[in-house]
Amino acid sequence: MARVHLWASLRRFAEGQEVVEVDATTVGQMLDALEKAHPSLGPAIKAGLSVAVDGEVIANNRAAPVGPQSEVFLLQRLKGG
Amino acid sequence: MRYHTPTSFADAAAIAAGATGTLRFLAGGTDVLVQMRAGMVQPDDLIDLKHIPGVDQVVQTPDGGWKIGIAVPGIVLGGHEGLVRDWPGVVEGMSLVGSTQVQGRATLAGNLCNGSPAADSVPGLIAAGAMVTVTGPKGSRDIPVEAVPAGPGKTTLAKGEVVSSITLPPRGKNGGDCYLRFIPRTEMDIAVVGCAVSLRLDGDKIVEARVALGAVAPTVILSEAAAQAIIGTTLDDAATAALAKAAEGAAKPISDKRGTKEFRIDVAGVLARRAAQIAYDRAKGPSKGSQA
Amino acid sequence: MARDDVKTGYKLIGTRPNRPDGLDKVTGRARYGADFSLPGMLHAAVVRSPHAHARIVKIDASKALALDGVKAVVTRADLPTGLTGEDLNLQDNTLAGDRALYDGHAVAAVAATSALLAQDAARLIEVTYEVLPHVTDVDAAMAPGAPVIREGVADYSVPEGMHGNVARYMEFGHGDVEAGFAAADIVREHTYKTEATHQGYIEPHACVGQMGEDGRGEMWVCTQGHWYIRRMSAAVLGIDAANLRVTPSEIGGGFGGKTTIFMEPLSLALSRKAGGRPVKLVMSRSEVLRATGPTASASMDVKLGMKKDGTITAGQVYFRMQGGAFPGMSPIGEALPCAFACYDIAALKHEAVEVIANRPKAAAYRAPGSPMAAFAVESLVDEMCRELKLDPIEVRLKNGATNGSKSSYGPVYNVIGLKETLEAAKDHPNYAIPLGPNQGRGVASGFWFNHGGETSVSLAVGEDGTATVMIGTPDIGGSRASIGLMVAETLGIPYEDVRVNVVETGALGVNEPTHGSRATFASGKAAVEAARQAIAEMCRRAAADWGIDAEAVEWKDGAAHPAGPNAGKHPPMTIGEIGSKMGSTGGPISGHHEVTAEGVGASFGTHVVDVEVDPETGRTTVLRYLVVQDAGTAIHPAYVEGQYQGGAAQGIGWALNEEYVYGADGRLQNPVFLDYRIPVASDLPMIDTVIIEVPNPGHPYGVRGVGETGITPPLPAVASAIAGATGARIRSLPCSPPKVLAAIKAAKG
Amino acid sequence: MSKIHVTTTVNGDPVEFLADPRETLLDALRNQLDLTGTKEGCGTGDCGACSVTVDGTLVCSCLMLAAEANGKRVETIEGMAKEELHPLQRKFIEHAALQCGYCTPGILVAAKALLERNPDPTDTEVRYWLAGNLCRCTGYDKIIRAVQDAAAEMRQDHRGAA
Repeated sequence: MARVHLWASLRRFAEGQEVVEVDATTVGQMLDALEKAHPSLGPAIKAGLSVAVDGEVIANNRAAPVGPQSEVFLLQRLKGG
Repeated sequence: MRYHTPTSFADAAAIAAGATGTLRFLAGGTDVLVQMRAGMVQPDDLIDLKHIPGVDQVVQTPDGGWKIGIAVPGIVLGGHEGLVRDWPGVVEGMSLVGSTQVQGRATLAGNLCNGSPAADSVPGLIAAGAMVTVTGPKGSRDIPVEAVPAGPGKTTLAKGEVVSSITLPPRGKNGGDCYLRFIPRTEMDIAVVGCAVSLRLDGDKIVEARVALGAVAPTVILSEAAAQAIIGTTLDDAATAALAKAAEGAAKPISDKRGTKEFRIDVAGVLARRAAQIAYDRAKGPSKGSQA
Repeated sequence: MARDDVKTGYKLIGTRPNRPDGLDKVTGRARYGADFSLPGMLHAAVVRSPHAHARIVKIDASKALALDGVKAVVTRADLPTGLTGEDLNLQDNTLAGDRALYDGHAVAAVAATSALLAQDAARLIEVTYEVLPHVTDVDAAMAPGAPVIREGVADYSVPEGMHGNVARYMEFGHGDVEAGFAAADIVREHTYKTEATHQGYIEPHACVGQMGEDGRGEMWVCTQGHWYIRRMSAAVLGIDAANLRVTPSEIGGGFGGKTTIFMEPLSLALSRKAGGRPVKLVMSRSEVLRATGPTASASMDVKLGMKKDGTITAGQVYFRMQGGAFPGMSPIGEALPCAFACYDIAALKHEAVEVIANRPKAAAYRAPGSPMAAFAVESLVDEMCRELKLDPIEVRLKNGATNGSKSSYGPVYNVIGLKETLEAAKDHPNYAIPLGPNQGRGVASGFWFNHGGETSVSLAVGEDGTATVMIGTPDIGGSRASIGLMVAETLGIPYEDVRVNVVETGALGVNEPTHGSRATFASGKAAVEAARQAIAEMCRRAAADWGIDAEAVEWKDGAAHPAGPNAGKHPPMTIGEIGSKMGSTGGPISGHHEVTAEGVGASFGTHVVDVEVDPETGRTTVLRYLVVQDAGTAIHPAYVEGQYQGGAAQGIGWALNEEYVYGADGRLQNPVFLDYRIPVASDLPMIDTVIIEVPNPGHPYGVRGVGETGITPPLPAVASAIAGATGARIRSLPCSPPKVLAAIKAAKG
Repeated sequence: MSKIHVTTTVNGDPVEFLADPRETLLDALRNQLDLTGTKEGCGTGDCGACSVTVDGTLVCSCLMLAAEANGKRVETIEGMAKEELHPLQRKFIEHAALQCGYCTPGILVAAKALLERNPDPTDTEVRYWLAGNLCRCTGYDKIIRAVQDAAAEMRQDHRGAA
């Protein structure tokens, strides 16, 4: 199970959990599983998220792989000027 | 809008006197065109004065002063040897108006008649004791420069009247002047405070002085108190301190986007002190003073 | 042309050839937004609200329409209804609905046979307003009793009980912050403020739009991203994106401000109403400053714990930012992760709110959020360094992030160059120059994530062995030259044989704008992949000609070579030979690559500035300035230096004199370059640069984006230098002379 | 509102057109004469993008009416290169003294006017002369270097020719 770390202000949408464990092999599956487990996270996920999987930033790629032992951090979708 | 190109001031005055709507005179145009562009002014009549013979000339008067045409741009004043020698403070005031490009067009008369309390060329003219010739439907009259501005954007000129020349008095011996302004950048800003000092020495002692402050009141201030603070002195530390205090006392500024009231008062004193020193050094001559 | 240094073995990368668009740009031939015209074209003008907040009671255009030559007027009633989310925000900003939300908000637009006539007509459109209470300051907007500007603006993230103007909320961190503060020798806490600034690109927004009754349209526009213009304009007008073809002009600067729409759909709406005649719409400078997207203003609390040896034990920030009257526009989501990105600190807490205020809809501005965050955090680090008499570079080296550090916002840094920039700054001669009276030195580091994004690039081999590259990221600062160098390097052909064109929306898949420092990274990466595809095809063509396996052909120096034991002896076949006969060997040869580019390398920089402050007027003169930044690999070093210098100049402007000044009436007081004071040539010294090259493993040539980090350190570095010169710390930008003089006087007591 | 017949010389070519009395020289150059190399950045004389020379004097064409150009000699960026590029143009490309390039025509016209008056300016003189030409991209560093390099080359050529 990949361990998905929620930033502090997201935790209230996941019953206060800091880390949610999900079964997923891709970023897309991971996000879908998160939303299924905690529907209140839906708006945040729909607003656009980037993730860091084992330290590497995945800005916007649902197909990026997630391993069974992966540490995943959710990030705000980033862009720039 | 009607665009007029009279070839005499009498014609210009006649057109102006007969105008019924919004009227503007055009010399360098660096204020009028900005106002038109911003939609602040939509003239019905625009009178271009540059077709009048002589308006682009600087000529020496019989008594050794200088008569400056109303369409002489800053870049010509800045390159005029006689003016730069006699009235460097007047020239540097004009040279600070806008960019090199603006210098190619902007004029003393326009800067004066725009009526801005922050106009960079006006304190120097007032400190110099310059006179303005005003032509109207009834003829011409001469008035001191300080009699023209009446407050932000306003002048004392009557309907149909137009400034037809500006005359600087003869510089005479042992005189010096200077204009300094404070702006946040090095160029391109409107003065937050401006100060011009013109003085004359007898030996090391100041015997005449005029101190003009810009951007610290609705019109440029000619401060008698500031002048008296240095007349009779050799501009020692006590005199410059008294001058600064007098200038601070004379300043009656407001707070706005360009500076606070407190800041303007402080800087009026600083600039008066610095400008007086440069004017003093100039009056002493290049061999003795440090030219700034 | 020789490479600046030879360590990489590249032939072209690292050289400084002339940019392909240089000739057009020095002769006046380059066509920018307002330079395009079409037969029968009309000119448009926009009516804007003079009020910060007002109900629009009535719009009467009858007098305008009665003028000869006035062809169309559009108001919100002409736009479709039913939009939601950001599409609705874009529409609301394009033309106000029932309320004008800021000074300058567009209310109506008119098209006429000349620009002067359109302006006359705009003045004749009578709008009746009912003025409503307004608020423009970020702290005032959160104060009890502040008028709630838009009911229900808060999104999912905002907890119960916050002020009605709070639109978004964010919190994250790690470690035990309280324990960290308890372990510190000193704990300091201050509030810092930055005012809104504008990107200040010299080219005002401009476009020509044409749309017929069938809803098909075309647009020529200056933009950082024409696919964004297409999607947003189509949404606002309720048409399909495919019916709109958008061609980018040359662009006269953007810095983030041209990544979105402000008035572009109006040209299409007016055109459709005027029987399909093309409509040109060009903003004035005042319109740009009042009604395009400046950056956010910010109020920021920072708390840091430090040991006497300089170890930072814990950090905490609470940022409040307003991004105008529309939600989602302040960069809190970027500012927070940037706040401590340069550091490896055991315990951190980040918290931020976005607040709505009666100001224009903010847009991105170069490293959005990072300069403000750096001003707050780097200023406090500097204050504590001075208090503990520690060298600011040593303290940053001690606490700085390095390869493998877990970043303050979650991911682990792979290969980064922060410490290299700090070491180079420490060793630079500027850092050892003795300071005179009233002079001070400031140091700060800065960070930007960098960005990959949606990218589509094509490449075609010419019959003469040249290559044409089609990219979708408008070239603002020389990216065509950089991409041309990378493609030429990959193909092994002269730089002059590669032509890079920025093409319209019909020619490629969707491209994100030139933003996030991504053009040279992402379009460059895709262009290299496209070139490799073309190389593979050229190797196949050569192999077929030679009658050997394609695997037995290798590409080097612009030609196919037989390679390996069974390839046989064949003279190399050049790209020119392959190109000249490609029609008879299988047809055109091209390459194409599209990707949402990943693998960006984070960007770090360190700046050192020396200033002198006039103690009697508070005016600051920048004496010397040093930018040290990691470029990964500098493809075209001159344009890398240009990005460093330009970023520094903008940051210096932000630090010293640039600010949005609002009056009590909520109107912008300084919507002209006379009073919105960007640095002029005589304000600045030469800007020294050191390019650090720690190659990014995520790019074939090691590129890191270089555009954005450079604006970040100047804000705190300049303020810290002023503190060094005067003993007075300015915690509220800009460090304008009145503020500095007041602080000097206060410090003297 | 009757129009004004304007006869003038632009880059050596005789031109005539009908100007609205309110029309600026900038707008006439761009819209009537299709000389779009001269740019508008502010319309208020604060940015210099519209720099041209009129009878040899450097001005902002946004601060001059088209009607005022009657009988004058106007030079724009389009007239700067003769058979080959002016040294300033060439040096701007070589030194990467432009990024977006929008301010470039105005800066080139202004710099040319400077070097005609002062062939050997100091850096400070170049900076103050160009203070009315805003550039937001470069931080001015490479612009100053390009102007100085062009000036040096022009002095060299001048000596060579003398």
